[in-house]
Amino acid sequence: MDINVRIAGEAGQGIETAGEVLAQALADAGLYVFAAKSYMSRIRGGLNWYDIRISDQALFSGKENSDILLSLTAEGIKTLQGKAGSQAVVIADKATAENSSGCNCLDISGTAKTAGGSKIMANMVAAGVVFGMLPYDIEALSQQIRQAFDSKGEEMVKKNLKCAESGAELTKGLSDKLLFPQSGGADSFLCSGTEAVGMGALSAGVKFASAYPMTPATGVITYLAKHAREYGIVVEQAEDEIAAVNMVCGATFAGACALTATSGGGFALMAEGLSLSGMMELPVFIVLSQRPGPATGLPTRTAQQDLRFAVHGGHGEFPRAIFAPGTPEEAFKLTRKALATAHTFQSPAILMMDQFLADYVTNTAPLNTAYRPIDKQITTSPGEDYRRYKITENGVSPRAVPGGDALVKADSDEHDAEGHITENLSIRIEQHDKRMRKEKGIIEDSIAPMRYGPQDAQELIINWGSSYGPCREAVDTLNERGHGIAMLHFAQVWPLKTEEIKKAIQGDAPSWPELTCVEGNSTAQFAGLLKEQGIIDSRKPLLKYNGMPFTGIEIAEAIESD
Amino acid sequence: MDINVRIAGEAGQGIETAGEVLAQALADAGLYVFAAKSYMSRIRGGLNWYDIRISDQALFSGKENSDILLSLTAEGIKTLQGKAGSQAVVIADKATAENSSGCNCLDISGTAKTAGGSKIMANMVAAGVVFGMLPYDIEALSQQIRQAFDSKGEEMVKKNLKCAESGAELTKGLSDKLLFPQSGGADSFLCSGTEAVGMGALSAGVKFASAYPMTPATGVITYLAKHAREYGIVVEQAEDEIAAVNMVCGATFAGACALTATSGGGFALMAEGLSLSGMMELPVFIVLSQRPGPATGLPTRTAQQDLRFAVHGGHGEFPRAIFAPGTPEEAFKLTRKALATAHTFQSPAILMMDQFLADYVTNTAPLNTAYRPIDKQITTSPGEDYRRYKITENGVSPRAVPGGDALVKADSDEHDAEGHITENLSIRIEQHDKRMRKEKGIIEDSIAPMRYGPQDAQELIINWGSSYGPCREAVDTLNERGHGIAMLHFAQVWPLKTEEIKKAIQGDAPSWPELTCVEGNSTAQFAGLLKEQGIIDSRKPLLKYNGMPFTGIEIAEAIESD
Amino acid sequence: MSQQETAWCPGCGNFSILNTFEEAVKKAGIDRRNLVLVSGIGQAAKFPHYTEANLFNGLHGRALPAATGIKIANHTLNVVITSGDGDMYGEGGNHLLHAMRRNIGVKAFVHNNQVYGLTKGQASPTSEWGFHTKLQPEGVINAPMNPLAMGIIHDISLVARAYVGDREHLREMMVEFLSHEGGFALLDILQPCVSFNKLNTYQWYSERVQPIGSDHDPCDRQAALELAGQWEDTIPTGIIYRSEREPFESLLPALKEAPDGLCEKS
Amino acid sequence: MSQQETAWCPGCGNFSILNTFEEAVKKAGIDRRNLVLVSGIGQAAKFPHYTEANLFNGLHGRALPAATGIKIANHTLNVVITSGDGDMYGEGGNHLLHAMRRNIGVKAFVHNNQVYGLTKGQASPTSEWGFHTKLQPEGVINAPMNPLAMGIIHDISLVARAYVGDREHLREMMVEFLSHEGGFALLDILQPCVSFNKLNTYQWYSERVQPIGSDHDPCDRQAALELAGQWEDTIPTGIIYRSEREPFESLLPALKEAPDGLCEKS
Ligand SMILES: Cc1ncc(C[n+]2csc(CCOP(=O)(O)OP(=O)(O)O)c2C)c(N)n1
Ligand SMILES: Cc1ncc(C[n+]2csc(CCOP(=O)(O)OP(=O)(O)O)c2C)c(N)n1
Ligand code: SF4
Ligand code: SF4
Ligand SMILES: [Mg+2]
Ligand SMILES: [Mg+2]
Repeated sequence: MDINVRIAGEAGQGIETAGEVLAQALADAGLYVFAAKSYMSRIRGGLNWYDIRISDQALFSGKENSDILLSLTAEGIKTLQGKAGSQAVVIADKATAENSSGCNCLDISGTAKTAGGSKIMANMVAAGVVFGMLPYDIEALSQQIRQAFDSKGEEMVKKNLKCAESGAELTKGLSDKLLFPQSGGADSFLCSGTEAVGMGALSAGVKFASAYPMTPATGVITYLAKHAREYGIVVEQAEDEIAAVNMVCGATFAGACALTATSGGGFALMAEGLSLSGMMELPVFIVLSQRPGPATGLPTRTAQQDLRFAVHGGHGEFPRAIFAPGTPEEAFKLTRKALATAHTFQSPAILMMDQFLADYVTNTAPLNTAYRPIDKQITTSPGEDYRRYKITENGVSPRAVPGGDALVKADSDEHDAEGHITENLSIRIEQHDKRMRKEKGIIEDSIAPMRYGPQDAQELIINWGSSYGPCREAVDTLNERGHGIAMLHFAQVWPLKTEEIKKAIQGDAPSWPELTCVEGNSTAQFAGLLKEQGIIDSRKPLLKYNGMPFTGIEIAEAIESD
Repeated sequence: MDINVRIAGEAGQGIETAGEVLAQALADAGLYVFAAKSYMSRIRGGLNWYDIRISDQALFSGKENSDILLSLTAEGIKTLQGKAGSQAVVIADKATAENSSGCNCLDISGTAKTAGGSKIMANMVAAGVVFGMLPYDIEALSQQIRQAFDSKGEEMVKKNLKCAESGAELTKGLSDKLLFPQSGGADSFLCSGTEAVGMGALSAGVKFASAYPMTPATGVITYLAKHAREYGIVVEQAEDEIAAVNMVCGATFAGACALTATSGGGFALMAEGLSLSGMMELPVFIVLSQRPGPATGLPTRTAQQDLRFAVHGGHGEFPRAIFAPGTPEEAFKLTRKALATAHTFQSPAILMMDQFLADYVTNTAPLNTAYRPIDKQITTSPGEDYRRYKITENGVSPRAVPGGDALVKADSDEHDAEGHITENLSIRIEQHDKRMRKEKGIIEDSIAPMRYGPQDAQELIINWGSSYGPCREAVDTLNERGHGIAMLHFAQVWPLKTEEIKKAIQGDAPSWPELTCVEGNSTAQFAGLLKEQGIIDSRKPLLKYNGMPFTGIEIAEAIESD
Repeated sequence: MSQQETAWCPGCGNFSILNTFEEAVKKAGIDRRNLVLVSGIGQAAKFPHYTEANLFNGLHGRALPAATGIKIANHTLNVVITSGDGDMYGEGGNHLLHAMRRNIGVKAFVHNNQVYGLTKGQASPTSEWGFHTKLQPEGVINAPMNPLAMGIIHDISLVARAYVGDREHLREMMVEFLSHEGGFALLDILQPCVSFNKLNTYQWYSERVQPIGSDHDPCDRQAALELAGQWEDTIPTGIIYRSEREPFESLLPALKEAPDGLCEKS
Repeated sequence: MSQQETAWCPGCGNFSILNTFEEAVKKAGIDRRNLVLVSGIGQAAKFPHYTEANLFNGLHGRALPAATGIKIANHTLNVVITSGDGDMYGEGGNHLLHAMRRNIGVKAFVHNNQVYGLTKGQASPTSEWGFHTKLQPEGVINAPMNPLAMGIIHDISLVARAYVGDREHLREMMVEFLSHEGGFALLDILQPCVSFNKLNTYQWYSERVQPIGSDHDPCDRQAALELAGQWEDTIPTGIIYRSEREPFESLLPALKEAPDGLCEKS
């Protein structure tokens, strides 16, 4: 039992604020919420919308169609009415859409003027309209509004409350035909992937972050800046992404736990620095938040198009670990895990997310944000004849940092065990092999794919990263409809434990299951990787690359109609 | 019948000049020559050497061991004497290596002082010593020396000639035990990969080149600069590689045929620009000359480590063509082909070479350097309603350039057919699909791998790029020893004609042949690509990544001892 | 004007730049088929889409190298950059520096709103000391850069500043720049961002902006440097510096021999 | 001194820099365990290998961001860059510009040989007009950049020039820089390259280099700019500019609360 509410309008009309207030109010009322924004690359105008899917059970995906659509602009009705279900309640602002058929025209901006004194508050009227249609105690909304406008003064709080209340009063009888989920039971904490990564990084002991703003990665660095005082960290906006990654190289060399965050274009500029971190064996951590490319592409949309670039990017050969969380909760855990991996193996780690995971919020069990720094594994007793790149069996050498007793030397050229530049070709081989040996450890330490669904399923969805939720919903839907289908979620996409993964794919199925690889790109990148690794042989890719996230429904339908 | 001559010394001692003069003199005498330099990343000191392998048959590879070793420094004897065959003649300069055992000490620098007035001319004495040991008419050497020093004046020519003559006189009886190939028949034109690419580019109509110096790619751009007047082209040293590739994007947009050249680190910095050329559909041509990484690595050595980076580099998805010539002659042809491909499909093309192919010289049939510009396929009649990114069946849209009747619009964002920024997601799909459709054409137009050796061989070497020569020598050697082995040389490594390649691998062999993939990297990158494409299933990789090129002998031995 | 709907906020200074540009193009009698507008990424960088000209809307920060490539490939084109301060002075800083060394014949209109607009309000290289943003919650601690002074010390052809609030003056500058035939010409345009820069507002600029007096000699480098250093109480607008240095293109032998550019259509 | 064999050419100006550096480190009483030498790639950039200190020999052009990261991570370290003109002014130009804006507490010794040495003699950003190379066979047509003037207009802590031919003066400068505790300090060191720069030779420099007179007030920005502009007949060496601007690190709240830096070893 779920219902999807969509509020639409121009950038600058406060759609996002209204949506956030509503989503949190609903979560406070104990409902399961899955709220995602869809926005354009502009500051004012255009068409943005905010979806809030509400349920009495945990949600993992958005929905393409809405059950309630409210738009503050004519454009919103025009574009989105087609995606409102036949039973849906469609609400337009009288001021903009007088004669739209199938629409309920409410005087939203008029009410904003009357109740709040300005039509800028139409967003809170809209929030009230929506909440008024729902069968939950409106006090939850009032409380959220109070919090949201607290910093703007009592006067503003009152006006916005008045707007919401007046909005709620406009809705009599409008939603009588709709069925609503019952409230109660859900975690009231709503969390986005962005916040989760930020919290993970702060709790893990990140002390320095340098980045250049780039959608959809900017949020991570903004989150860190917001909490910089509290956690005693430095956040610096770099002049470009090259500076950002090289600053992080410098900072990790000096011994700080550090990160940078960017999207595809910025990651491209970091490729040389990534290679440097491989050569110098620095625990560099890069958050790569994807959006559709090539080039500038669609800056505010979502994609999973940079996997192969992350795996093969940077010149030369060196080990790296790549994680791809499926939910905010997992994003929190994997941020910590990625940092730990980077430090354990003195190798770069990349966390791949995308606009979808970065921005959507859903009920999440409280995260342990307490300061629990990962073990940086810095040696405090380097000893007399310390050598930074000592040859070891597992490839990991004792790591000291400058300022202590030993001199620490790191070189981007091929180097000897001490860290000095060398052109000795046997030393080259020794050091190269040493570096590459670390990959074995990374593999052993890697996260096995997570199965959801029956162990003996003969149909299997393979997913990586943010499409976890939609796939999971599809599995549930399909199994309810009589399929025997499971999914395997890859939260770590590189390097891969080949044999274990083969076993995990087979599960208890009598024969090799039929595979569908769900990916947000047009070339089935992960499937290609699995094929190259000898893990799978054939598969049906299910691909999407128009910039929108998958939904559970569309995956289920695609598999069913296959 | 071949013999390998090695001259060694410090950087700054003129080893390269001596080697070049000798190699050309030998080619002029009608001998087949394969000459390669091995040098360190420094300007003076260290140990460099120059190998000249001489034969009465075409040569395709160097040799690890030398039959004649001459070193101007003690270090050269120390390091290289172990790689001189047991029958080899080893010659040291008396001044540096009085008591080395197994060495013939000649007074090379002393002779330089006497004959030339300065020990700086020891290199020409050395050239004379070497040539004096060979059974060819010394006039060939004299002529080369005259040419080489012509610009420095008659006085210098005379001194250097005197040095060479005096050198030749020191050699009485030294080489009596050696057998030498007969002269006659070989093309006297010696060509390196670097020169070949330069000639290919100039003949094909490249009018603008922008690059940032980086070994081993600098030579290409220097070559173009040298001939800039003659061909009326502009060569600009950019402030960095990002500028270089973006200048080339701008220049191709404006309608010039243009290129840039770099090595792995610079290519990393170009990854974003590469993605731009994919998005804007610009015929950008990048020469990627590899050296060992990661990071700065071994700047003056060779490698084939950036294949996967070239295939998957740049964010987002777009077609590209990647070529990998095996000889200077092929480098010439493929430079033209790559430029033609880039223009036909309005997509980036990459030519991958490496220090080995960039630097070695060998007898080459004269290249047709006449100005024969490729067809840039620019429309001169765009028409009234011109749209730069018109949807077409094969994905290729009519290309106009600014300054004509139509306005030309190019955008790094997703764009509509006219070239204007769009956030319309259906247009996104249309344009993305249009771009990706071009890959089909690139595949159809691609170069099939070239087979060398028997059609029905049950053993097959797979190679790409510069290792062609060494593999070819290995095939000959092994077949002489009774093997039935062939090789498949991939001069185009992306995209791949899957089915045709499978057929080519099988050839007329009764069953799927046993494959050895020879690659200058540590992770069998091309083999992985073939596996991912479903072309091969298993293979024995034969890998080398110490910075030195393969030799035919070592490949033959590795396969034989397998 | 173009059919494209603008993506700017109501009240944004970019509109004045656009409208003034249209006037200036007419006044200067520019043939649009010969005009190439180059930009990077940002709000300002969307500019080329909103007028009629050839356009190259490239990567963030890379307008200058693209423009340089275009100008070298076909030096008969009138190549004009319209982009933001973050684009030209931040991500593109190295290109700015070296374009100045080249004195390449490209005109750059920098929409300087002292903030990153498109990415929602981070500090830009010209943001004031202490400017607060979500990413700089403690306020900016980096000194604002001085692109005009950089242009002067590297002796580029033309260095000027304008303000969108004084459209007549802005038009005058644009006409001069669009008609300019020498080397690199940098016009820094003060452009209020009503959404993210609540410090450098129309009012703030209006109180400070002052056209340079007629007694200033733009060929006097010291005087120009002094003017370029002024910001606190008065912000001078107008031609600050002018040099006779030859443009890059005119020093290239290949272009002398190819008066129509390097782009023969084959 | 280190065990590492140098890879420089006999007669190269880099040797004087190295020897003088050793003297200066001693004279300034620097604890080498606390000293971090950062460089990019080039002949000059090999410097850190030839002395005894912590070293970070990073990517070409990226010494400054690496040094910035190191200094922020542990501001108790003495972070000194020793790198080339191509590295710092060419590939690394954007970082130079923004390090100046930050006034980060890092000292940069730029071995300015006005050429790319390691890649065998192409023009560098400081190469003279008309300088001929294999890549610039018609001679350089880009104006040499003026890093010192850039430092002055962006008000960095210390701007100076030295010459390897005047070792006493060079040592004096180095001692001052090594002991300097303020913000960004740029020492441009004129360093003949005997292999690839046949124009700016020892003799050429010696004829022009002249220590700045004691009447110069380094706090006078205009005077400093004038000095920084001198090159033709006399090339001034010494402290050209000095500012009291606070270094970047001292403005970061997190560092105030972590006097030992951000690198707790766990
Ligand atoms: C490589 C890269 N990094 C970051 C971005 C994200 N980005 C787009 S515009 C912009 C800043 C724009 O600021 P400015 O140039 O001042 O333009 P404005 O929006 O203020 O007009 C940034 C950081 C990008 N597109 N590409
Ligand atoms: C990304 C990248 N581009 C190019 C190079 C090649 N490269 C190495 S050093 C150098 C120039 C060095 O010049 P400079 O900094 O002046 O040092 P010098 O050798 O003159 O001391 C170049 C271009 C590189 N290593 N990395
Ligand atoms: S964000 Fe600022 S600069 Fe961008 S359009 Fe809006 S007001 Fe203008
Ligand atoms: S090339 Fe020049 S700078 Fe480099 S070591 Fe030799 S003389 Fe010195
Ligand atoms: Mg801006
Ligand atoms: Mg230099």
